[in-house]
Amino acid sequence: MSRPVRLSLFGLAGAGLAAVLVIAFRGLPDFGGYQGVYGQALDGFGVTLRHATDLITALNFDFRAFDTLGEEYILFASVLGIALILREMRGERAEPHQGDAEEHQFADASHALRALALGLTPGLIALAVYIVVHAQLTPGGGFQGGIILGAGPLPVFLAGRYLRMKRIAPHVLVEVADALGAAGYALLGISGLVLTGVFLKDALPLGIPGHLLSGGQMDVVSVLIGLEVSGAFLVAWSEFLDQAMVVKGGAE
Amino acid sequence: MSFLPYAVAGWLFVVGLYGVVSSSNLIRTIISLTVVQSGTYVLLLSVGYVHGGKAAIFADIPAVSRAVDPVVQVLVLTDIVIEATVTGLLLALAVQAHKRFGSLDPHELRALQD
Amino acid sequence: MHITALPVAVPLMAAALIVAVRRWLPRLMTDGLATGVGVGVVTLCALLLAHTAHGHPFAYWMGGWRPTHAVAIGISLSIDPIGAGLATFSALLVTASLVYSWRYFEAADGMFQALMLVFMGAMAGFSLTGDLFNLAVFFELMGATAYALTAHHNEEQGPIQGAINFAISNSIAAYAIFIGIALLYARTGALNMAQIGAALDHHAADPLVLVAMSLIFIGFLTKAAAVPVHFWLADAHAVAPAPVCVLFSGVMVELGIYAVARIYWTIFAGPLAPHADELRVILICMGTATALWGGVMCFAQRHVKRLLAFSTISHVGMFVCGFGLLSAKGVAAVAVYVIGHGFTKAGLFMLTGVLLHRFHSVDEFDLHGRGRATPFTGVLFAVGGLLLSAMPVVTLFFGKSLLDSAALDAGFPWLPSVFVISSMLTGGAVLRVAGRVFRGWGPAESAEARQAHQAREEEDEEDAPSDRTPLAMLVVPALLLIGAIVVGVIPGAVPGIEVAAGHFVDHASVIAWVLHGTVELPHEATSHVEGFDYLYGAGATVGALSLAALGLFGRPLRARLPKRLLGAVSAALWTLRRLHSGHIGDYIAWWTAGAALLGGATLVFVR
Amino acid sequence: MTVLQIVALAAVAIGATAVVAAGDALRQVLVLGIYGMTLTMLFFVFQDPDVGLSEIVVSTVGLPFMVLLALRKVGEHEAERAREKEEQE
Repeated sequence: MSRPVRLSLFGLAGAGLAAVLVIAFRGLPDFGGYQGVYGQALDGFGVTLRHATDLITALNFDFRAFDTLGEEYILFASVLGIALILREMRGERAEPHQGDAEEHQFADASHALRALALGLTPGLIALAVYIVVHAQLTPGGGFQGGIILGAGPLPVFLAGRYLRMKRIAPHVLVEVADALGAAGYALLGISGLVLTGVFLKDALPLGIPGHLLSGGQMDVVSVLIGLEVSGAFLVAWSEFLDQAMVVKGGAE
Repeated sequence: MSFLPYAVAGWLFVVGLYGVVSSSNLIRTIISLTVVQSGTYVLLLSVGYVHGGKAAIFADIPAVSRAVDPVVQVLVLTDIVIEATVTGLLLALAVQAHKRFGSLDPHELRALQD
Repeated sequence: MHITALPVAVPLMAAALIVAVRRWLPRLMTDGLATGVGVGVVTLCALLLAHTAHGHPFAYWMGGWRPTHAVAIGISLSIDPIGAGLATFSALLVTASLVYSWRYFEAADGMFQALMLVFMGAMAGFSLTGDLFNLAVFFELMGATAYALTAHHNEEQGPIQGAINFAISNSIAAYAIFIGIALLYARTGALNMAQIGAALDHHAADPLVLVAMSLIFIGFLTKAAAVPVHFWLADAHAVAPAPVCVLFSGVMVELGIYAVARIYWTIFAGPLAPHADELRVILICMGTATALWGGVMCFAQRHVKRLLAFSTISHVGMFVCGFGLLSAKGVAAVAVYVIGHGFTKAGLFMLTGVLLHRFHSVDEFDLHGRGRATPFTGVLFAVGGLLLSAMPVVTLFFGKSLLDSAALDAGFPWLPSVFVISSMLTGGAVLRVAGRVFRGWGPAESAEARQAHQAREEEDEEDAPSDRTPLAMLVVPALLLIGAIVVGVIPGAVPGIEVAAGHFVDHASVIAWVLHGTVELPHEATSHVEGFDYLYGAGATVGALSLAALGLFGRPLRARLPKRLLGAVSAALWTLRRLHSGHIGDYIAWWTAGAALLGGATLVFVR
Repeated sequence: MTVLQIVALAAVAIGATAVVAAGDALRQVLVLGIYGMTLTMLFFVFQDPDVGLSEIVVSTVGLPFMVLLALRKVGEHEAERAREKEEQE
């Protein structure tokens, strides 16, 4: 279809869809007046049952942990897909140009700026670890912490040292971290099956609400997810980095 | 006024679709796709909001006080992870499409015309 | 049962472990490991099926979070024979496909096998879960894996474009599903399908419920590829590697139909029961359009994989009609048909892979007569064509006779003729290809030279055409085709499916066994094959053979037809083909139209 | 409904429109980042800090990095093609 035809078709269809949505949304409860049984049931006994003060984490890593298993594997499969799609093709060559990759566009950055950027890395990693292990207590958990952890080595890149970043986070290692995190989650579910007879059932002591090691398996799940997410995002980023920095040719 | 959040959610969905349909650059198509998806976040969270409710974190508030619905938040969290990863996958495809077709304009992608 | 969650967890874990060691694992071991896991999962699923088939559907609560006062706080796998059967079937096809691809291409360091295993786990989860949001999660997981697998041959244009169109269409479908879920959650405060169904039973079908249903339907029907949200399918199937197409056509698309049926009967059957007649008309219109559109486009193709893709669309039309009859018999018919079709189509795609492997082309004219070198492939291909036309006493035939009888029961006496046309067109197209490629019948040059380039460019990963076909690449499709013949005649199979379908559509009983664990199942199989079914079946096969002959030798005949008629037909066909432009913007414009139409139609007609 | 919520909702609606309407892809990435911020703000005023934290890490680190690298790769390609063209002429 030509562009005008396409846009006119969409004009009609989009208006129709908008009308359908508005008609449906009018049947929603008034904003702020929601009273669902699911949330109320959990608000009532989430803390008492799970000894986790962040109910979101309790839901994510325990009550609805099976969703999270699927979600982690979406991440895993997508990143595997990225690696598959961006794998080297015939006629491409991966050769870092010394001038381009070792000292790329930020090469002019002052030493102070570089030092600052490099100093960010340990800070980011510390923040990430904090967020991951406090999943059941405060907002955030394996996913948010995992991305920050994955972003840890990025300042090294931003400081203009791509190849050094690859040395800090070698491709093979981050991929293995990604895979082991994902496998570990499934294994945790199976170990629940073996120890308690039910898949994903918590076999660990619950601890005291508010304490670091409370909430049973939630801490373990959070760490595993943190591992997987940081590995996965690093794999994805370095695939894109490779494309942008070192892979040449292959164009038709 | 109480319809506003829902209207915004619907708007994001439709305007994002418009972006996808009208785009002449795959990377823009992909970015518009994330706008479509953000419509679902806004709808879910608006549905679960409770007037005067607190976040469902009971570190320093008594568990009896009103809290916003925690379930929708968990759904949105899953949704966000999906967004980030599927977008990454699509971007990888876009990079490859540019190598193979020499263009990111969907109009120039002509391998599959019937 | 203790093993309930393992069909999901085991393949996922195995996939991750394979990735962890993929750089150090020899190819042989990767293949062996993946296939072994596949066999294990098939066994696990079969155990679930055997357990439920004797009238014991059950809910398995993850993490032990059983519902309190009929409020589900965790996620359940709700296992019934239809879901367990589909899980078994999909695991079987993945395993077959893994064996087939042992020698098919240089799989990139275990990534292919890992993605196939994730796909297997995702399909098992999708078939078994009882939670609406969890269903959407597995929908996305299937999607993410499938997009990556589609683009496996990243050196060519087609796979990249096909994967992009597939990914964008299906992502938007998922967002529509999320909106639908949000609406239902706002109304009922539940995510477990049975619980939502129980909560909706007390409400009338107001606009919110109707739109939620339409959005969820259009979302899953995008995966199933119903007109007008089907465009991505032909693109993705034409370019994905053959072992992947086996799964796409054989079971992934059908899972979309399954989700729609499961959601309707568990969630919406209560409030919509008074409006079933109107809904039936809407769904059957959609199904008929899909069956005919797919059939015509199928017959008009020369790119063999694309031809098979459109034949899948045509069959999806029949499935939508079968579900749209909204009866137990309709569900049973679709279930039987899905098995027969899945085996047949899987076999045909594998045989097309053999052609690609041997001759580096899947263009019907390009391959003219060249298939004589591999006669066994030709025999199998022709058998596949006959099976697709639902020849009497094969599995598809039993499905179709059930479908016909369900259509007559529901008061649609014209619907069986649509099914016959669809069978004729799709079976005829495959038989035509068999005749041209493996016997050298008909002219070697097409009247129009389009598509040829595109089909030839599609290459195997190996460098030179090979003169021998690996044994596995012929044995596996042969076994699948045998499966397509015999499953229907196994004593008790078809009546068993009918009983299972009866339970599947029993809204109240599903809610009872999921939420309360009480099982009451009184249904019996009632239908039997009638005399006219054989007549219809034989008619469709004869029709397919004549259409194939017409396609091969009909050129002189065509010259005698009046010019004007010929012109009108080819103009109509040209328009239809132009719509399949490969432009993602076009597809999404059509998708929006489909969503608006389905939503609008339910709002206007169902009241 | 509080004023803050209304403001956040309006910002999100405007932000989304701006993302879709943005001229070239590079500018769109920038607007997308800002849009992510408005969404984060909305999630915080809706009392959803977990979601807000997720959104902020995805929209400020996770995605833009990938989009920018993809854009760089594509741009480099176009430069290369232009150079080849010049050489041929």
